[in-house]
Amino acid sequence: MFRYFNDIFSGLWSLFVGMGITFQEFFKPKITVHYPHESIKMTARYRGHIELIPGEDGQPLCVVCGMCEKACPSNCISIGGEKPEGSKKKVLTSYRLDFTTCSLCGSCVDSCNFGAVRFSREYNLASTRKEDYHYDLLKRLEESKQ
Amino acid sequence: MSEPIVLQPDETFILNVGPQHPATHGVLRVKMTMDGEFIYNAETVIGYIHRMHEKMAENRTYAQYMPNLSRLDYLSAMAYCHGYVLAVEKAASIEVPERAEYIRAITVEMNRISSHLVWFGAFVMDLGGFSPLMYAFDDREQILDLLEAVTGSRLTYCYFRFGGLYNDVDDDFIEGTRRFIKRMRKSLKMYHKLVTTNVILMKRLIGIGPVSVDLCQRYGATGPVARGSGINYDVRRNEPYSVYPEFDFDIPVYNEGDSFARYKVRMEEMEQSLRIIEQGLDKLPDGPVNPEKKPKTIKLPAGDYYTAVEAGRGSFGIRIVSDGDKSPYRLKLRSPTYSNMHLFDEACRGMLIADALAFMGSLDLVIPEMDR
Amino acid sequence: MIIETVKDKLRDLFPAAAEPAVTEHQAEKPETAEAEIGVFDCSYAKRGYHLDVRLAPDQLLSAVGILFDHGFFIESITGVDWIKDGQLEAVYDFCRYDFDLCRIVVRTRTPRANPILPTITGIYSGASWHERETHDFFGIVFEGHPHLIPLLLPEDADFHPLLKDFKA
Amino acid sequence: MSLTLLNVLAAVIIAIAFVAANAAYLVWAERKGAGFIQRRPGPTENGPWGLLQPPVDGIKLMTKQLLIPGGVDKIIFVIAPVLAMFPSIVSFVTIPFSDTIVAHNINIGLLMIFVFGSMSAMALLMGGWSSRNKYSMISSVRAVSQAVAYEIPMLITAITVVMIAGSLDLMEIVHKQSGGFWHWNIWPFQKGLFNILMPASFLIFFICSLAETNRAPFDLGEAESELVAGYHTEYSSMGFGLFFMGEYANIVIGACLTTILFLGGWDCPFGLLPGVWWFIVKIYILIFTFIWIRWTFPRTTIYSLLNLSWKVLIPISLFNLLLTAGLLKVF
Repeated sequence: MFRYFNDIFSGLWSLFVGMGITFQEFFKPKITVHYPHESIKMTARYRGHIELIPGEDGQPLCVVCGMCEKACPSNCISIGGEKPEGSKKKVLTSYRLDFTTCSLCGSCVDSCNFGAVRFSREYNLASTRKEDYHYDLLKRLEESKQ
Repeated sequence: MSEPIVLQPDETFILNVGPQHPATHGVLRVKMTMDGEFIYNAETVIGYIHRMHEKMAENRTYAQYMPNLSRLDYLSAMAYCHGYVLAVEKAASIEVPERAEYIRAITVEMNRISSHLVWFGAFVMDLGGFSPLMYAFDDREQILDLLEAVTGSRLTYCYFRFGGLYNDVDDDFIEGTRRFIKRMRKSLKMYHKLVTTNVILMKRLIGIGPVSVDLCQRYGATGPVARGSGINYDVRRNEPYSVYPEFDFDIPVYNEGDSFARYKVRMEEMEQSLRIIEQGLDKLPDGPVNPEKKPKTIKLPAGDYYTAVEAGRGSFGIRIVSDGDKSPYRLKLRSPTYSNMHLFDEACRGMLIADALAFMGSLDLVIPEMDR
Repeated sequence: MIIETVKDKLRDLFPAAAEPAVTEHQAEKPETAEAEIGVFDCSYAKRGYHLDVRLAPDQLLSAVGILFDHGFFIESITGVDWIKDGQLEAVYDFCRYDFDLCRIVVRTRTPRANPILPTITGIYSGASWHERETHDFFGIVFEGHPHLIPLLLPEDADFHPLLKDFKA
Repeated sequence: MSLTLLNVLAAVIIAIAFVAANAAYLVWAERKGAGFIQRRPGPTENGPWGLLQPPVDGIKLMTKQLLIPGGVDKIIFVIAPVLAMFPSIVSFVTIPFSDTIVAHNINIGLLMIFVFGSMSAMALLMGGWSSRNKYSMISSVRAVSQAVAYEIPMLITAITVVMIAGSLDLMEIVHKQSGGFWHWNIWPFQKGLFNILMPASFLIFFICSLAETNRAPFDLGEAESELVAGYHTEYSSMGFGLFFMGEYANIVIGACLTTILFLGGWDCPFGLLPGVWWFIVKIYILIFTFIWIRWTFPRTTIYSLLNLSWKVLIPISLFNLLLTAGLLKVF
């Protein structure tokens, strides 16, 4: 009999304790970010899709060695380069990233010995078409210069 | 529900729980043969998001396979990466700087807390309480923010490298983590007051879904499921790896074997993880996080290697069979939920559907990890 | 030490002639067609397990029975396709819950053309899914398995993707 | 005669408007309340503080296609949502909001509300049964056993109050409690009799009205993590909308009844200025408690719910009934 009432009262008490906690939470300030109206700044190490780093002359630092292409687990990078007449170094002619298959692992950035690629801070990416994610990073670099 | 229930096999109907059902957290399907609200028999159907990670391994180099590990268990990705890098390092005899090992342990434990927090929220939501999920996610956000600042990613970290780390932690991280430990201790107290001692929750969990030691042994259950059944088994203790022997922490074990025991094990594990992180931050040595000389391409000597680590849900094992090439000959991932879920079929017989779903929640399922 | 007890028990399975040397075996040549049979000690630090048990399919059940009696739990079952040898290997991992750490790997080989192994679901119920998975991936038929239908692959799958000659 | 009919008709229309407005804005209040408890703002986008959310939701629901799945029992399937809404509207006719604001006071008003209140379980049964869905069927069976289990303690506690007031007339019950909060039925000292169980009675009545309205932690019929959506799994468009509004209308009824029976209706706690505003304040405090409870607790199971009813609520309420009867006889 004692246990019966004890169960009822302790049970009821635990319910009141719980209600007390949610009541306190009710008056605490809100913690959510109201997204389209405000947004959080990305951290310095945020891994967006990759982009080319411009050198001092504005040209990409890439020497078309193809290490990133090889390192990529999902084969989403394809680069092209050619050796202009009279030049010793190869020049990058195209750097295509298929972002639909990229898993943002960073192998390409790791593997680059020339510091030519980095992560961008892009995170507001949305589209209904697959083709929108086939990036031409060289074009992107030129656009960013303007 | 102590007395056994006699079920009438000729008056049953089949209830398809899943693949899309609010309680299955992903695409798990359980074909339940029901007698009224009682489960007569259950057959779990998995494989809806099977991606054949093991075949992928055979076509990639060891380094290229790294991102796959984060995609097994998206909630505690760090521990799976840890298992993989440990396996490869062991086989290829790569030395790891001490600082890197400490940072690995710290981040893995933080990830374990975040994984348990998701489980906590989702589990209470399975039981019908919605607010604890939001509080848990609030705390989890703090962890994710800290980890994002270090690794650059919130979920699929891909932070470890063979022999070291992707990059070093900074003072902000250490300070932020200390702040977080204080905050988390307070929140855990709040969870205990709000949820653990709640009479409705106790009524729903105590005595529900008993898992015996024998059942664990036959199905190979590990992690909190085994520890809730009185089995003192934690890979961090039984087979110490990394720098875990340096830490002073307890393995919570409960003998009841019911859902509430599993619940308490996980709640206490969070506290123990906080202790590990705290000690790790205190002991964190200076030095590099990557070895000075790293082999360019990793090739393992022929043979087969087995490594187990304690992931958020139990013992995660990885078996690499190498033939000396730069990609594995065969790579087997032993995921803990796979074994833990398997015992559901046998254990849930005779349960009410509401209890069975609470039981399923207490097993802490992550479907991508199970399906691999 | 449990490891000694189990080792002795397992050695009893093998006829005296096949009793191997106690020395560590050379795992660097596992591709040999004549895979040795016996119980081998392994370096835990290097391999991650203590005992490597290689046996013929008909010895499997009794070996697994011994392990069950000694309180081992099943970690996983998997296969390896040794295409050069024309054999499929099934690998069973066992471990113990207590601090008397002992990891045991049981391997057995079956011809690739007609891979049949006995099921161990009678001893370890949890082997059911592992065997179904191995059947999915390698096509090894576990005789006596109560419900050998595809688990991870689609229900109408008739291919075995982890075979080395599988082409998608 | 015709005047009375007109009166009732007007009352019904006003009741419908009141119920609909309440139901719509209670959804908003619930979402806001849930948001605040969970430390987020709740609906904010439509209008100031998201106040335009309910009408927008209503338009959305009404423009959706009304799906009737193949194989359902069509007539019952269509009637069920209407039946879920109808009793609460009718119940409003007899609820006195103040001395003067009452559509049609019936001298057995309490009985009438209970009669119509028990019909809502019928609606759930019909909706669940006709849906041809296993989840819905389990849910409807649950809903009925729950309703049966909880109507008994609710009625017994109501009878206790009726004995104290000596009338089934809701007006009369409120009048008996007038003159300050210490006269309310929730307190143990009523008219010289010291009935210590009256606060417990209030609690029992409140719990029962939670269970009667299928609110968390007793929302077993809906139980979204077990039974998907329970009895309204197969309903779309306004069919679902009516079930949804019916739930909130029932909450309002439950709060009104609790206020009238235990909290002195439209009486001011300090004996000043009695009026409809006090009634409104009281019911909204109760409704807030409903919402607050929902977002705090996990759900019970069917057997612990029935255990609670048969092993705790019914014995205590029965004991209270006997005690009250004895005390009334003695004093």
